[in-house]
Amino acid sequence: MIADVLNGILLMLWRVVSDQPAPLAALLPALPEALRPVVSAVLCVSPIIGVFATLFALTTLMERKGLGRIQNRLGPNRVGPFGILQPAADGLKMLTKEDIIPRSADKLVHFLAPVALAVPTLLAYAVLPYGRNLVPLDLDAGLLFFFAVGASTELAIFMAGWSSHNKYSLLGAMRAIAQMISYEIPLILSAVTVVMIAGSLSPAHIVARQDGFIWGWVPHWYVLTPWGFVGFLIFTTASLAESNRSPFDLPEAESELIAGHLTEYSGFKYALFFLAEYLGMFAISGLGVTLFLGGWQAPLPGLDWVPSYLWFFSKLILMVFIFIWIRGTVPRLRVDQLLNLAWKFLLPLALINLFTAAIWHFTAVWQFPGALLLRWLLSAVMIGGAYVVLGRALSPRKKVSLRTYRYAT
Amino acid sequence: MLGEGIIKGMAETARNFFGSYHDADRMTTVQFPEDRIPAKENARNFPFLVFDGEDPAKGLRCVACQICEKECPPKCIYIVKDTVKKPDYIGKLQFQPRVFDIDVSVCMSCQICVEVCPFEAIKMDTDYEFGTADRFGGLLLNKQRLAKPNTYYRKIHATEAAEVDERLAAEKAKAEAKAKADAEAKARAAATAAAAKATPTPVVSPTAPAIAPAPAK
Amino acid sequence: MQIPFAIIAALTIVAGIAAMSLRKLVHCALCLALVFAGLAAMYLQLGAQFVGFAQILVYIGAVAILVVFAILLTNSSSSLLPTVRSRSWVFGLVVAVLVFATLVKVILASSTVAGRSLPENPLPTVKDLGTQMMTYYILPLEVMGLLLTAATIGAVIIAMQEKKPVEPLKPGSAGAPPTHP
Amino acid sequence: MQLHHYLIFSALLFAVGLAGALTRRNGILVLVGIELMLNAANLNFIAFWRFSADPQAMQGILFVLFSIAIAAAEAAVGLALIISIYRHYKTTNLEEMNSLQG
Amino acid sequence: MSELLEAPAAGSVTAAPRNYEILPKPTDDGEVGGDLLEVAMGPHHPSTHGVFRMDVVLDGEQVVKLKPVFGYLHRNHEKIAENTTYLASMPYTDRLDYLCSMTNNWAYALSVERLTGLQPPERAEYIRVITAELTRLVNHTCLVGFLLQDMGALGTPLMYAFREREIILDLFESLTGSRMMCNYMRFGGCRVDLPVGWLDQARSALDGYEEFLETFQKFLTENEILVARSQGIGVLPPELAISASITGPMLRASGVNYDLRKVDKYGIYDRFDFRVPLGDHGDVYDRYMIRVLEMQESVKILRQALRDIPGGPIVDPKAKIRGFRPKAGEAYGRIECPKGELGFYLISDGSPNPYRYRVRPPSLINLTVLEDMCLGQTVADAVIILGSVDIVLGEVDR
Repeated sequence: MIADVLNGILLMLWRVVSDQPAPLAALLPALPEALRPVVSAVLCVSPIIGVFATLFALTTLMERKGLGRIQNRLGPNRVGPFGILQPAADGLKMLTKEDIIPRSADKLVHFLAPVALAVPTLLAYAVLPYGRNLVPLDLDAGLLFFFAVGASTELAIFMAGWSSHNKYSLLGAMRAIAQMISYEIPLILSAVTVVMIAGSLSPAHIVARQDGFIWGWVPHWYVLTPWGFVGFLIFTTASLAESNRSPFDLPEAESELIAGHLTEYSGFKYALFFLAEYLGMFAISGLGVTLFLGGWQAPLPGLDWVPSYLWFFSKLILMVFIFIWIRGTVPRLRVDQLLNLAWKFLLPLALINLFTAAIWHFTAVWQFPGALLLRWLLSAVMIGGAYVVLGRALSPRKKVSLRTYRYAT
Repeated sequence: MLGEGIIKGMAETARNFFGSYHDADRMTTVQFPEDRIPAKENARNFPFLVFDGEDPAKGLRCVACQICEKECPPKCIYIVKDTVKKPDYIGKLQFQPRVFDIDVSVCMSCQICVEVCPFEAIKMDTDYEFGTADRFGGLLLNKQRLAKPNTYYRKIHATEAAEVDERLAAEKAKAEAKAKADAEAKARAAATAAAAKATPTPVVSPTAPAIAPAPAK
Repeated sequence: MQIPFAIIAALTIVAGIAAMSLRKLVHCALCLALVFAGLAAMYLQLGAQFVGFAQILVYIGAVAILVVFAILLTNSSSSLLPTVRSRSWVFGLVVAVLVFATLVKVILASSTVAGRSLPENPLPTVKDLGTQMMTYYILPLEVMGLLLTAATIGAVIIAMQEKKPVEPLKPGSAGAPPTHP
Repeated sequence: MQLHHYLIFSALLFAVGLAGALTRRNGILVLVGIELMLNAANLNFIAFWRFSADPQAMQGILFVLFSIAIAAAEAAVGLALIISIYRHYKTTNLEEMNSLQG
Repeated sequence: MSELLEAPAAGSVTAAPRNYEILPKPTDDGEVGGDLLEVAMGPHHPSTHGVFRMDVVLDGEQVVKLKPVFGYLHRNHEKIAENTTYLASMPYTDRLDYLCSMTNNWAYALSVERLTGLQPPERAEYIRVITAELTRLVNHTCLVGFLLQDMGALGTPLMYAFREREIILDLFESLTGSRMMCNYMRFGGCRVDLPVGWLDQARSALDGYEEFLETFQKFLTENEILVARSQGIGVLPPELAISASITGPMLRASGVNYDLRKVDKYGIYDRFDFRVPLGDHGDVYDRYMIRVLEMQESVKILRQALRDIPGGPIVDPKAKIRGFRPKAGEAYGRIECPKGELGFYLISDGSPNPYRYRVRPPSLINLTVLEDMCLGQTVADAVIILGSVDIVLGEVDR
């Protein structure tokens, strides 16, 4: 019995590592009937939490190091070799800090807000396909699930902002909600483009549709089509805003609102917010990878022997790195500009992109030589033209332009 | 205005990011406790008192004239004059400070005391590690802690110290020549006096400090 | 299946009663979100995946937020309501109890309802749902789109207020102190 | 698990919503009560669909989807009305909004 | 001087009269009179550049009222100076605008020189110009970095700016012994002569600086977000700027051609060939760009000065360190410091202490139009408008 279980665990681990199907099926038959659902649930959930908590720790370090390098600094390098243990030190610091609750705060809501943020964020991981055979929950409406739990984080941010009973917190929370609602629309619309082409709401299916290579070496990823590229840009922009990252970090705009809805949080609760924010960023990057970058598919033929989840995580880290890079470069937008960008630029662009994708879809029947090139050019012109026109409209030449200066004689 | 500016900016940050790995000039960070920037020759931090020779009690150049105490902008110097005179480096009899305290928590490192000192007795140190757990006693430097040898001064401010030494040596030579001349004159006078069998003249007292000490507060 | 249902149902009802009886409006709104979440869970339990997720997306992600915004914009977020109940609250309560009693009586008396349990038939996929919506129910879908557009525009127009340009208070106006010499 | 459990639960929720809508004075809470009643009705649709002989017929689900959309529109317009009334009367108390002209 | 003013004559427009009454007592939420929200930004706030407070009343995100509150850093500078010797005030001037101690020194030295008639020798004048222009580079670089920080560019421009500033501070350290609190100028000259090789170091620093300015401009000036954030924000009309006696880059950004280096020609500024950049809009972007362009002009001045600097003594032989007692009289010395017109007004009664000592701080006077620029803008704009005014609280509060 015990030997069976051990054998099952080893087989399961081997199947996970070597990217073989049905790892859980290796273990479960060895267990008593009553334990099976519990064990399978635990085995689905705990690796996600473990892996992404580690990734969170690594990312905080990578972010600080990367920003340091961008600014020609060294970044943290005191705790452990190359500062590797810095996240542990930060975590210990957070946990040992005093938990301060303002006297006039609404204590219950103040306590619940970080939990209400962290739980849906973790739920979102349930539907992402991490590898060829690593899909925790292959839901038929997986994408809808992802956006549904994503939408419920807004209320948590409102809870944090309102319950702190602080003006900065409230302003930050209002900004956060306005921003997240506005950017959810382009986010969903850009995802809908992919759903339309792939014909499914299931992330695993969407990844499977991006299989194969054109001309034997160009991967069949959606980002490499004109509509997919623009969709990816819209998605990235909107996901920057959804995860409150620079240049859309208005809810926490340090120079205006101290820390927005986080102003009155300290210690473990702050750490939980911080964790949830990064987990949200990973989740949405993971979705971006799934939708546009081919998920766990290898970028070149002949690289299939590399375990598929490695491709997924390297793409994820690449996206996170781009987020950090952007954070190190650009200033922050203003609230009205932020909303203008969402409603007057991203939303129409996403709609036009949807239309372009439809044309791409319907011209797939073309069979004459050069059809692919023609389709490509057609969509590129459509969406590129829309980009230029909408971009011009967003920044009218009279109001905002580069200037030349005169000198007194 | 369609995003080119942002892309240019991102190219610039990427250049800095990769540059920081191969171009050592970009990384200006000096990792402090292990590496230190050598102090500049003119660097100044807090004042110290210079003494000649080995013994701070003997060779202290300060004559407790209290000009620095008066000129110090934040009034961080506190001097009490000794009641007895001691010979200074030339051998002249001078007052010495019985108490010379500098409160470095008040001092603003302005170097005015150094400039106004007529005796080259107070100079600026380059030491900046004054961290202490005792914020009152630990930051109130007394005469013993302030006194540092001239060799140390030569080490931290070589050029300036050389000039000062030259000037002092010249002064000393002048003083010695004068003393010699005085002694000769005295001897001559004594000789003439002896010759004239006159009454003995009183001993020549050392010259008074250039500036009168400040009146008591 | 009994126990999850009981838990969800109890939570939802408690949250619903709280949403209707708490004194702080924001608490009411948060409890309302809890009710929506409980209903979504119930839809999922019943196998209506798509509707469950749509419920979360629309109700928690939009309606609850709207309610919260309305509470903040009408400036009643932190103050306790002075009087909770309307003058005719006894009447309202009696009506509600009567309605509930009637409904329960009808449900228990109905022969089509009584004792019916879950059929074993397969559930439709999202694709089936989409196909149905785009073919047989295309007209209601289009009408719905029109309605939503109209409602959005209407809501914006109703809630919009014209902005006055900002001017500093003029000296001499009420409460203005003498200007600095 | 039987159909009438769901129906009684939804009836209870409906009654709670109704009681709230009838007894609270605040306009926003009245709207909240109406939302609760709508949700209770939606649950009935889903329950009837699930317990029907042929779940492949999707009238129940589709009706609920449309009803959710309508509820969203209703909430938007209703809350917009309350906000604009608030701007006028400086109150959300329904009993104080007792004149047709302000 | 009036022919230098390109804008309409002063006096026609005055700053909006302030209404500084205490607002009606806010409710629990801090809400004032319905929809307004009163927020005290500062004195402990990340973007108020020290211990400055802006009491803003917000309608949503829009500023409808702004009351600057300062004095948290008041150190009695003027009164202390009246109770201490002329020389002992010199290190205190370092601490007025602690980013630009050299120009503060110069302004104070200039007014004492006017009082006593001391004349700095040629070499000292050149050193003064060199150090003052280096200070201008330091100040403007820092300002641009801080402004971008206020706009939310997570430290990157600030770090680049500080790296360049470091090079100049090193120059200052090897010249004066201290990086920021230089205490370098003396009445009738400078304290010490340039160390050996300093001029070469300065030249090479300047080469690096030109490169830095170019990359910095590439990095930032065309950035859409910066342009959109700063254009049309915080407009200061030239009439108001003149009647509120705004000076410095802020005035020139409003299009008024007034630079004391050209107007007064103090020191030896008439020997250098440089231009005065002028803005046309008077918004935050103009203030930012004027400073960038001024840095380029400063580099030009520095090149000429480093080329032409003669040898010779650095202090007027008539100047004395001990027992300095100017004869009775009064004097006002002013220079174009990086922030505007910095002046020192002195009355001497013949004693070792000034009888009256008064600073005309450009930071404080430029701050007076803050409310006029911020009204109707959003909170985020108020922060960058404050950043573009370029204040240092040491100088505002003194």
